[in-house]
Amino acid sequence: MKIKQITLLGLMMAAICIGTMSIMIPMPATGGYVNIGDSVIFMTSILFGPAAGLIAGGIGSALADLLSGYAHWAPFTLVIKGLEGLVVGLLMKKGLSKGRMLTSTLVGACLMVTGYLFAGAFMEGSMLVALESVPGNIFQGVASMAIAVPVSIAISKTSYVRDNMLSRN
Amino acid sequence: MSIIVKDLVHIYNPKSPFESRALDGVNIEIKKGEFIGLIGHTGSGKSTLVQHLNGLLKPTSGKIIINDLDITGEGVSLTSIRKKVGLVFQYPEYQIFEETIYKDIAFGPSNLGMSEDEIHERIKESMEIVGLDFERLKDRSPFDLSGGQRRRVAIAGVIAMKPEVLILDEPTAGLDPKGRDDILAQIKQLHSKYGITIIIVSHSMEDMAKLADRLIVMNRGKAEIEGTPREVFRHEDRLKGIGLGVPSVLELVKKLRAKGFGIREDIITIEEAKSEILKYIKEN
Amino acid sequence: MDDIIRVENVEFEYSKEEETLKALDGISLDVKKGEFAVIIGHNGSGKSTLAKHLNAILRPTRGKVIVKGMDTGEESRLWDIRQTAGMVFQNPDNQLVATVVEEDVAFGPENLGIEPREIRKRVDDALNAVDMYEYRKKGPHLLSGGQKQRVAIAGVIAMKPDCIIFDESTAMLDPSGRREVISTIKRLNKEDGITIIHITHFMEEAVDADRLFVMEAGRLVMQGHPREIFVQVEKLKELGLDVPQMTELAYELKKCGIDMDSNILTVDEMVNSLCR
Amino acid sequence: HRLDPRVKIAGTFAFMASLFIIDSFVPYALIILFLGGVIGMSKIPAGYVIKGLKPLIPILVLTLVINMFLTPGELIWSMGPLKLTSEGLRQGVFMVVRLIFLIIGTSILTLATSPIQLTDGIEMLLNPFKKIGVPAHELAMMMTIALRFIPTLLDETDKIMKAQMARGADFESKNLMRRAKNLVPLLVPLFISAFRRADELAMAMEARCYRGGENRTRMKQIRMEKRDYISYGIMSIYMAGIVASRWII
Repeated sequence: MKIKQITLLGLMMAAICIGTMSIMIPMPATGGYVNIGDSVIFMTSILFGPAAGLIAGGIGSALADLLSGYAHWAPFTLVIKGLEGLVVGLLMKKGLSKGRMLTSTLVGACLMVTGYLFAGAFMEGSMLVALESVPGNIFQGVASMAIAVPVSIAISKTSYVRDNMLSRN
Repeated sequence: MSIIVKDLVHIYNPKSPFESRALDGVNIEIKKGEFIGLIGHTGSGKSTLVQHLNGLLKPTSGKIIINDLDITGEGVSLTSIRKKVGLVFQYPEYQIFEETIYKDIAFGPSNLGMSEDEIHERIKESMEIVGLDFERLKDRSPFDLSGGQRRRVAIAGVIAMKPEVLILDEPTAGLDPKGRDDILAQIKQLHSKYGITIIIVSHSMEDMAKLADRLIVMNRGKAEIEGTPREVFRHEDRLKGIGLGVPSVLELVKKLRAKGFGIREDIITIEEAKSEILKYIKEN
Repeated sequence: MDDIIRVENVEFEYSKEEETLKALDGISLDVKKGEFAVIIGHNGSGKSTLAKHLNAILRPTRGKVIVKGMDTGEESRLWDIRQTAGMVFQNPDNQLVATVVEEDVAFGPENLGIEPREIRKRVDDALNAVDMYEYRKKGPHLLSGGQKQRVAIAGVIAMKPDCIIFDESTAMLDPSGRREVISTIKRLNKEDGITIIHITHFMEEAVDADRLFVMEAGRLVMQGHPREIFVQVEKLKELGLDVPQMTELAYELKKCGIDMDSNILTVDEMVNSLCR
Repeated sequence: HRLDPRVKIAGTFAFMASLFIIDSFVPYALIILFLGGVIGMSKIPAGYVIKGLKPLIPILVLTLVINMFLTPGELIWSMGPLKLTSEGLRQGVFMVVRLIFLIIGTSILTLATSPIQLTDGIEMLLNPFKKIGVPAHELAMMMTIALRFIPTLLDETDKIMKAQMARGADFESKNLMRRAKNLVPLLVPLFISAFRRADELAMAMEARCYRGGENRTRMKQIRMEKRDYISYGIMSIYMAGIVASRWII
């Protein structure tokens, strides 16, 4: 592994962690909050590929759980968000079109919603309790897609990414 | 257009263990068309102060009145403040995000709700002011430019909003001497030709001695010394106590006078020193 | 005295959008052991590219860079070269790796595979050398710019280098941070005999140098004692560079027919020259 | 709590697993004993741990209520469609207590372990998996860098947000799509700056002779000491007890 990949993934982990913990957008529609952690995972996967999505997505989000007092979620998050990043990255392998970004992030978002449903059911002992998380997570997923796609397109046009696309694996 | 700051206090994280008093009763007045140098070491409160002037921070207590409008009052629209006061942050090149230079400069004006034609004109004009060739560069990606040029794009992005007051937070930080001189010359032109009120946050006493009409020295959240550069530099000991330097010319004048050179005491620039020394030598 | 760094006819090319650009164009210089050398030149003159050649981050397209007798082109000596010629960069934030000051200082020695007890000693010594020992348990984000740069310097010192290259390390600091860093640099040079190569835009920092190099368009255009260089006020201005204030004043006075030394650098020299 | 971080992490995992293994109340006594012991040893004020539970009260209540009323079984009380069953009551209380234990157990780990210990511990725990291609050292390095840059990026987010607001950007729009689009001026510069930082940091690390985990030493060596082995011992007895309880009861 090249040093630059290590530092880049470290920075992406930090970005995902911050996106999850502190960039909160209040949603008047539901009265809840949406964080942009998933958006940053999507962007990482889109721009740097499945391995980056898996590692940064999983660990970055789990770190956010650890740091914000939801440590009991961390192991589940590690797996769910890691898979989310991996799958989006895999689906984006063929190139960066807007349509492909939309479909792959949609798959990623669905994975996240169902992942947390099952994890919740496992932890709280009841599918019904866990269902409570679903509407919020669906909203979270949709918002994350809406953020990730335009931002990824904008970033992919900058020269930095053009010159460094080689780091996609 | 005048800016009046009255008893401005700002406390970060009030009532928490991290509570800190960044501004501790600031009182200043800035007249239309002035060129102000805002000086102070890191943490003296100058960045907090300029963010208040643009409505980005709300005071804990105190008032800011810009041209008879109390911007700290209830229900003042931020857009109306931003049309009046433009703020260029430190290292502004890092805020650039658009695909082309044109689009990036257009961001501010279009947020203010201007028409396409007007935006076009403003971009052209502001690129000219900062010395960027409109036709050649407008469709280029800002990320292909050098750091110094990117900074000009960012400054143009604020100038294009046509503020009556332009605040620049250390606009020359990290630039080489030529880049620094170019930017300062452009700001000076903006002041003299377009009559814009300028407030520059700076560490460089030499630059401010040359450029500013008036200096405001901040220390521990207060405007501690105020006046023309000549008046301010008279407080050499107090400035040094705060941890700020004075231009080396001042030191020279002091030492020369001690050796019996009968030259004026209040010299602050190299040019003045030159003519005074010449005068003295010719007389003797 | 022996040369610690020798740059022989170095050219460096890189490609950008199918163009080949020359960042260094036949540059030769040498720095002697224990010297305090300063390199100036405007942005894009190739100074940072040159600096990166001195500890083998970049390798010359043509020509040779020799560090303490080791050729940077030789892959096998890479780590010895980097340990010999340490480097401090411009942005204080982007060169500290660890979340605690002392862990960061230990990063270099740990990479060298030094044994733990020795690392501990080196870290403490290095932090004392830059006057940051009290801050050893702090997180880097709680420090000022000048303090972060001093930690970065400690991180290099802990590797026991013969030479440290400062690549515009004062550019992003405020005046007090700059003073802290410059006095640290000078102390390392005087007291510990570490060779210093300092790249800067601030002419006052160049005044005390043993030797000054001026770069332009990938070439070395002037070199010598600061006194010999700054005397050439017009040439420096043409290159878009400053001269120290007193030198400028002396130059202006001389132009007006005053008889005085033109190689003045400091206020005291100016006073002496005028009072003669 | 000066235990080897490996022990702490492994202990937390064992503890979490134990919670999912048991299916009756009796072993809870064992757990309370274990948790109490750990809290006592760690010298973390108990109030601190309890405080961490506060934001989770709604989900705890929900868990209790839904399990109570929606588990089929012997009816003990009903009102309209709400049917409280004895199995439900048992199930509800059981689940809530388990959740509380889970939260307390994991929060002890985060409270008693510094981030550095955590990354070190993870690196060492993953070390045996290197052979199957798990980049243990690299992952730990990434986490260190992430922790190091979280405050830096937070600052930067704030700065960029303010700079764009000074240019009239609106981060408070009500419309979701608008709001998403309005994040472009924040996220693009933030990403680009993160890339730049990654580049510069990589160079700085290289200049300091970084070449991966091989032949690297550590200033603070972590060695298994007596108390660590004792802890492992206690943990094994505890786990054995839990597993046994499953068969016995």
